[in-house]
Amino acid sequence: MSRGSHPIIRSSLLLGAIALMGTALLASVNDLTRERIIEQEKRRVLQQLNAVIPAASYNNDLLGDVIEVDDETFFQHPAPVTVYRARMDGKAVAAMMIVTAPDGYNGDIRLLAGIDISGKILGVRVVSHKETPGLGDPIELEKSDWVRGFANRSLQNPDSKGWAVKRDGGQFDQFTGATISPRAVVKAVHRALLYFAANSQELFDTPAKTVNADG
Amino acid sequence: MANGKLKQILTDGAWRQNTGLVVLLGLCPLLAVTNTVVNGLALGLATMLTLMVSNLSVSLMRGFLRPEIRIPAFVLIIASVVTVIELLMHAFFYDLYRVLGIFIPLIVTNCAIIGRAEAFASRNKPLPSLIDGFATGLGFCITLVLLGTLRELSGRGTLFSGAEMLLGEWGRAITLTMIPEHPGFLLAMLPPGAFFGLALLIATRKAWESRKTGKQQRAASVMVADEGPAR
Amino acid sequence: MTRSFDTGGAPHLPPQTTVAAVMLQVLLALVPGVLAYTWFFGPGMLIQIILAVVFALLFEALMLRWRGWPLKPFINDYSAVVTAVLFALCIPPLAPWWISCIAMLFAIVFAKHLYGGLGQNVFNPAMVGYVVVLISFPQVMTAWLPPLALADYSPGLMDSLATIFTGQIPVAGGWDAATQATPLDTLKTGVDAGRMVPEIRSAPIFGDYGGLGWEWIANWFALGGIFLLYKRTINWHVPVAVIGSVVLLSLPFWLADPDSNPFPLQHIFSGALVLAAFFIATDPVSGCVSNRGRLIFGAGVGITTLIIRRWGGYPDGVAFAVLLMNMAAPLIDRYTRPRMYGE
Amino acid sequence: MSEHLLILVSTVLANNFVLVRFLGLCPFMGVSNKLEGAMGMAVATAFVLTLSSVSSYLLHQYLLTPLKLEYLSTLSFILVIAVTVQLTEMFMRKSSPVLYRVLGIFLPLITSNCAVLGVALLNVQEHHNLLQSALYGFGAAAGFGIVLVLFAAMRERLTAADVPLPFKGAPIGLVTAGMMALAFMGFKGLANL
Amino acid sequence: MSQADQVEQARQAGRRTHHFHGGLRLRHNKKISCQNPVVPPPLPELLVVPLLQHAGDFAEPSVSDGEKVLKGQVIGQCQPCAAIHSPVSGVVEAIEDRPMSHPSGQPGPCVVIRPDGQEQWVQLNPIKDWLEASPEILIAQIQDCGIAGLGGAVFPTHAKTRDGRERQIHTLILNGAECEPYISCDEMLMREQPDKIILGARVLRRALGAERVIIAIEDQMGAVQAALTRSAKLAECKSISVVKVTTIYPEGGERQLIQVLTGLEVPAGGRPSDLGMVCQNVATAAAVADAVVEGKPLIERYITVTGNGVSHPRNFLALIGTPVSHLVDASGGYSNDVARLVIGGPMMGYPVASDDTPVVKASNCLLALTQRDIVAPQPEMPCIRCGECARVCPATLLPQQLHLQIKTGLWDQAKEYGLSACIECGCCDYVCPSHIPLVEWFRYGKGEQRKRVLESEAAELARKRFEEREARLLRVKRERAEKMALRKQLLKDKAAQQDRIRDSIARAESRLKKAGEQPDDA
Amino acid sequence: MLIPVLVLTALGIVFGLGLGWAAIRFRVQSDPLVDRIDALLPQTQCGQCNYPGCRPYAEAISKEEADINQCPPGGDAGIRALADLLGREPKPLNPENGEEKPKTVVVIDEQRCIGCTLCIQACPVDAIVGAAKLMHTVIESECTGCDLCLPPCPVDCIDIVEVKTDVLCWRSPRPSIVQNPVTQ
Ligand SMILES: Cc1cc2nc3c(=O)[nH]c(=O)nc-3n(C[C@H](O)[C@H](O)[C@H](O)COP(=O)(O)O)c2cc1C
Ligand SMILES: Cc1cc2nc3c(=O)[nH]c(=O)nc-3n(C[C@H](O)[C@H](O)[C@H](O)COP(=O)(O)O)c2cc1C
Ligand SMILES: Cc1cc2nc3c(=O)[nH]c(=O)nc-3n(C[C@H](O)[C@H](O)[C@H](O)COP(=O)(O)O)c2cc1C
Ligand SMILES: Cc1cc2nc3c(=O)[nH]c(=O)nc-3n(C[C@H](O)[C@H](O)[C@H](O)CO)c2cc1C
Ligand code: SF4
Ligand code: SF4
Ligand code: SF4
Ligand code: SF4
Ligand code: FES
Repeated sequence: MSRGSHPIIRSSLLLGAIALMGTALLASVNDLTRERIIEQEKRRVLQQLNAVIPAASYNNDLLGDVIEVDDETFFQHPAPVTVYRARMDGKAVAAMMIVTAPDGYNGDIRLLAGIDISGKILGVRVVSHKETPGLGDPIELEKSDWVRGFANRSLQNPDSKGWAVKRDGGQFDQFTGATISPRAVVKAVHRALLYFAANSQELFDTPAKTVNADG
Repeated sequence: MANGKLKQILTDGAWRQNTGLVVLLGLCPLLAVTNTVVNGLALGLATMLTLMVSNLSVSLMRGFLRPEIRIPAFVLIIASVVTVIELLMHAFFYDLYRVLGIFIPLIVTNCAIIGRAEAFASRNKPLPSLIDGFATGLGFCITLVLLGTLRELSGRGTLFSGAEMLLGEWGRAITLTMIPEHPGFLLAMLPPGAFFGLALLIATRKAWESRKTGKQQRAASVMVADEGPAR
Repeated sequence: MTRSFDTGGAPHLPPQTTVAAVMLQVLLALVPGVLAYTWFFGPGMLIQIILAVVFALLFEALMLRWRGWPLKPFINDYSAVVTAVLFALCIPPLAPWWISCIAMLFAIVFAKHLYGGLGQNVFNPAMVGYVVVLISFPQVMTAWLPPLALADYSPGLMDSLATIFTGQIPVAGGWDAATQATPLDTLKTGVDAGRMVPEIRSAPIFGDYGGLGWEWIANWFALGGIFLLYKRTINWHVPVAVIGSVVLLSLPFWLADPDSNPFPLQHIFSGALVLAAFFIATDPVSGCVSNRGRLIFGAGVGITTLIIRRWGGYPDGVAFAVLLMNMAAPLIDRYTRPRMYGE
Repeated sequence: MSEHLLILVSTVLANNFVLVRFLGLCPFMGVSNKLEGAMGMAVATAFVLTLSSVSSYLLHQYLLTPLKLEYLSTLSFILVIAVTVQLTEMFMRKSSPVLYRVLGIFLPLITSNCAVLGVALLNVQEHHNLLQSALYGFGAAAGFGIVLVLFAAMRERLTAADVPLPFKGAPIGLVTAGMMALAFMGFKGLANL
Repeated sequence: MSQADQVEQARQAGRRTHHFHGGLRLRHNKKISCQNPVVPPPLPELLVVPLLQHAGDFAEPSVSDGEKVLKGQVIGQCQPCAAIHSPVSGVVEAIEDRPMSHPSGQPGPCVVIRPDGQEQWVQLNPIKDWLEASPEILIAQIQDCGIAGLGGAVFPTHAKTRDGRERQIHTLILNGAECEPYISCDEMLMREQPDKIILGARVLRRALGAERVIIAIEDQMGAVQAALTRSAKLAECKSISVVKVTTIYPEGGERQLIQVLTGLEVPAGGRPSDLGMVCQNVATAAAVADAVVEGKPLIERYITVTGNGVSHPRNFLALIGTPVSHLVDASGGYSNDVARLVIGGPMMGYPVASDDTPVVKASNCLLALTQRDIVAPQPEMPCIRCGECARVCPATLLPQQLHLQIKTGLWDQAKEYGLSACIECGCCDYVCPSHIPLVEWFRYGKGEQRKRVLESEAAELARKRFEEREARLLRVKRERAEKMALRKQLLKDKAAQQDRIRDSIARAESRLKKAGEQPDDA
Repeated sequence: MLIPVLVLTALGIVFGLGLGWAAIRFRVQSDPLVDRIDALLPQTQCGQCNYPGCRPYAEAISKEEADINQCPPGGDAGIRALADLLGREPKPLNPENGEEKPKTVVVIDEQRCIGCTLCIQACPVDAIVGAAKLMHTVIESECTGCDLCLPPCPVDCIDIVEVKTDVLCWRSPRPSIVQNPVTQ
């Protein structure tokens, strides 16, 4: 062994050894936590869904019963709409649609709309948005209860003229100083209802496809 | 270990050489996660833990490490520790994990940690190193909490909101609404507010320190002022 | 006979002007615009000016006291007044009183005195104050009443006072009923929603070029600006660069697609562009020192404003544009030293 | 095309790494006292960041993912970064001593720049492909470099300012950074082109 | 522009006038001192002639206490610079430190002479046939007569002339622009002695080898142009032209004047001779005429005594060394509210604390100002970067930046921003709304920069010597160590040898012993 | 379990080899920082900083063994320049090292000098000339005013004098505070 390479080899071995110990530690911790992490990820999505549909009202694997529909012209947005389907003993109960409103003040607003099989809204939640804090963000449940106002609405309640913010002659409140964001949400929910009404059969009949559970 | 030295290590790490306020390292997490006290506290604790473990292991290994691989070795050790913490948080503090996001793995690059490994742990015995890690981590944690308090209080008038993420459901109860009907001062929650807040903290600390060491500091200020406008 | 004489420095001539005189000139030049503003939007603006001035002077005095500086020469230099007035001209006339307070806190304390006070600030204090309240209280800061000519409700002095101090507007339906989107906002949301510019512009809130009323206010501000140019208080470089760059940049867009891009004059006569071109981007303290630098600075303000208006999240980007260019000013200064004699 | 432009606009302006995402603050505060130094740091970072963004992407895509070792990403990324920095340093020393004299002292500092690891991690999080990773890295570095250089020029001007004593040094630097962040708020929404 | 083009353009000097950047239009205030003809004041009781009057070193006094001197006798010698002469005949009372009209206000060595009233001249050596004399002789005469630039910088005229000759200049500019308010001594000189100026111009032209002479005067100087042109015609001198330049301060500064006349700028760090030009004051030319044609040294000069602080402003032909108080008395004394006394003009002059300073070669004006003229000192405010200063700076500098750089000690930047190109004209100072004493800062900055150069040279020297010494000590130590080692080695060798010797002795002994024993055993 | 361990261990070894090789291949040579620090020191070579001359002090600073406030001849300006170079906060001169004084030189009283050569040995810049038993003289332009020659002189014949300041080396003073009411 020449004089120059001796310490090199030694230090690389040492570095290797440290890496070895580190990885061993990591690998074991990973083994220990893997299950729980997957569990947690699922739980989060479920939690979101369950905020709209009570866990007791279905008994299928909600996260496994998913399809994606693509109808850019109808939804006015290229993003595919994810639909979770709730069934009780195999019977269709409700659909959770993740739709995107393209016309927020600062871009897209992603919504979760739960619609039961009769076409009644179970609940709506904003999944993500970029609206101006303090102005457009009361669409979040954390900021105001406004979004709860959708529960139990349907295509008949109100009629299609009523599916607009008050400033446009509809039945939904806008916020002080902000009409755009609520308008976008109302329109998107309305669209989801329309789509559901027109396609509910296919929505439930298409075989499930696994998609990334990450909302 | 002498009591005096212990105290010295503690005050140095937690106050005199405070990473966030004096050495100005680890600024990214300090500014990024302190929109609430709880977020700050959580990341502070994670950092403290990392510091202690990494200091301890570096100190234990200090005999073997040749200079050219010292830094890579430290980095490896720290990265392992951090990943373990990340995995654990992912599994057990899921909400916090989501809120802190990328700043958990980024503890690795918190310069303060390598700094302590290099400056202290690689030259000292395990116990003092452990204590030093604790003290430095504590100092960092204190800064995070202070800044978090400042921002949360001025931004939304609450304290400890989101405590349930750290403590479980009962944590909801300790969320304090300090200023009811707070209209919400968004600036404090946004990036500029973070910078302003830290600036105020550091300036306050400086003013306090200079009051404490009045005379010496005044001499310095005369010197600095001499540089300023004619006066 | 020996006498002794005073040995003050050269030049041994009476001084030409003072800081206070410069600032007063700026204030004077603002008068026509302010009057026009009051004409179109009611007396709320005057109240805002007074409020802002009071808070600005208050914070100025506090900071001077804290720093152990003499009050008199600095209070009397009117620079805080200029800051306050320019800020007040940017906010909705019926904004609540504490808006001025918070904005002036950030303008005078943070943006001015933490940097060493008069003449040393890097950022334009008025714009800092404005941006702080804009991003913190967007709801309040977007509550503009339409110009009096279009309004169902035109507040008088007492009404304005009451609204500013209580936050309650004496209109059935509250704020929602009284306020209306500004022309630029209407334009932006309209274009975003895919409507045609000519169609949007047919709304009553638009005038010949800019917004109804707004365009006239801009004219009067321009008049004041020309007075400042004549008095050589400001150089032509900044205003010309701001307005020129806006025209040059928006013209091709308009030519290419007049349906989704406004006419250049529309850009100039809406929002705070004229005010900024003559009074805000010309702030000597936070601007550039050389003429070449001023041209770059002004063009930067114009271009950035257009970018923010066209693609950004705010209907008017002037304030941000000014701050962004303030940021760049020291660097520009470094690279635009004029050629010196004999070089 | 426009998607790539979007990445650049987003990383440089709307979501500037330093002022909006809070990454890379230590060198931002530390290497901004002199304009020359800041420029050196900006260039060196741009180089390393782009390179390490790509190489960590490759590592993740072709080694970690196939072997299902994603949990090792932090560990391996930081190693990759350290080695990229070292190799850059060696390469530069060999090929351009002049450049090395200017930029050399900044290279070691880059390893502990959050932005570098941050970019690697965000590439994974946002499922970027190779080109996107490269652009993302470059954009992040450009955003970092631009604000660093502007900041340094401002701090040079501040040395002459009569800043109140408690605010001299770091605090006024932070206030300035805050003001810059304030100004950058104006770019909000720009990335929704 | 190519070098040749530049030279060509420079040769066109005066055809038309150009502009320079910035500058100020100031109130002229010259009329008040031009009403009366110039007279010499009464002979003062004592004359105080400072030994430092030129750019350069102190002169060595060549007389001693109590010595009798003649008018025009050399009393101070200074080799590379110009000589100093006695302005009167009389007795040297003392050679001592006195106030000496220096911006510092510090006293310095002066020759104090009590005139005897005889006005007895020393033997003069005029060069009667100066038209034939060689330029070298003319230059030597100029030096012997102690001529120095009377336009303010008091740079020795012979040096400038010699240099101009060597650098082959084509144009001599006589600077009669006298741009500062209040000052009128050059104007009076041009009015009263145009012939002498033309004569001086011819002498200088000859000494310099210049092709032509341009006399630049302000366009407000009434009859001066006619007078000068007439004299030039009388002298049948076609190469002299008189050019009027617009009155705008500081068009009298040589660089600005050259820009006005040629449209060219003297290169930064260079001199007018780079463009083939030399600039002299008109009074300098007159003094040269006196010196060469009459042999008279420079012992008197025109000086304006003016301002609202004196009763009868006017010009004097004053002897060098006359106390200014004497001139004030001669012009009717102070007015009641006089507040400030300035040597020089209101823009570039320096104030003096008392009026016992003497007239020196550089003194062109004594300005007595009242409180009304100067207004109470204004509070200095921080710079608001308004850029007024840059707008008026004739050197196109950025005074506000320079000010900041000097204040914070950014010397390298100040250098880059052209601190040394500042001509200290005071324009920036005058217009600054914040009343920052900019020129004072620049003077301080220039001094500091000079000091830094000197210090760094000294430090460099010390470092070199220190390192040399260290090296030497090291060498000495090494040599000593080597010597020691050698000696040790030698000693060791010796010891080893001895050991060996001892060994062999012992061995021999033992062998002997053995041998001895053996026989015993045997 | 095995794969990750193998992978990362391999990575570690490879990197270790690379870095070790790099460290040896590219060892950092002389430190240019020392030169830059040395350039800022006044070169008085007086040793008041507790180092035998300016360069050793510069070396100590660059190794962070000495603080930047130990050189009295450099004074506040020197400390500021160092702080600037090293990116630290300036601090007042450490009084233990002495205080800033106006520049001086020394002269040897030639009457009293006995020619012992002790001062020559003490002078760090060889500014004293003279041979044994003969009178010595200080070359004023080379004397740095370090005063190191004073203690060894057995007959105290060396005097400190301030460097001559006359009108010729007069410099405009820093514009004064007095005019500025801001500061009163
Ligand atoms: C900076 C800024 C941000 C805004 N953000 C939103 C927003 O996020 N959501 C929204 O609905 N309106 C927002 N607005 C307001 C709209 O532009 C518009 O004024 C308003 O929606 C019209 O509502 P109104 O008719 O009730 O006044 C914003 C306005 C400004 C100036
Ligand atoms: C050979 C020669 C050398 C000169 N050297 C200097 C000099 O070193 N410093 C100086 O101020 N002027 C020097 N001058 C004179 C300048 O060119 C200029 O005439 C003088 O400074 C007076 O100009 P002012 O009154 O406009 O300042 C020199 C002139 C000549 C001919
Ligand atoms: C700002 C300024 C103004 C000057 N004004 C005059 C002037 O009015 N008349 C003048 O003869 N020289 C003036 N000078 C001096 C000239 O630059 C130049 O030194 C002089 O004309 C050279 O002639 P001299 O060597 O004979 O003095 C001024 C210099 C400066 C810097
Ligand atoms: C032409 C001119 C424009 C000015 N514009 C502003 C301005 O936009 N904002 C402001 O706060 N102050 C402005 N000022 C006032 C003053 O420069 C400002 O308060 C300083 O920035 C405070 O140091 C202006 C002053 C002048 C002379
Ligand atoms: S004139 Fe005075 S205040 Fe204006 S920029 Fe120049 S120095 Fe500053
Ligand atoms: S004094 Fe100097 S800086 Fe000021 S105007 Fe004159 S040349 Fe320019
Ligand atoms: S104290 Fe003396 S020896 Fe030390 S650095 Fe300063 S001048 Fe040099
Ligand atoms: S002569 Fe004396 S004081 Fe001068 S440098 Fe030498 S030792 Fe120092
Ligand atoms: S913590 Fe982000 S760079 Fe240091």
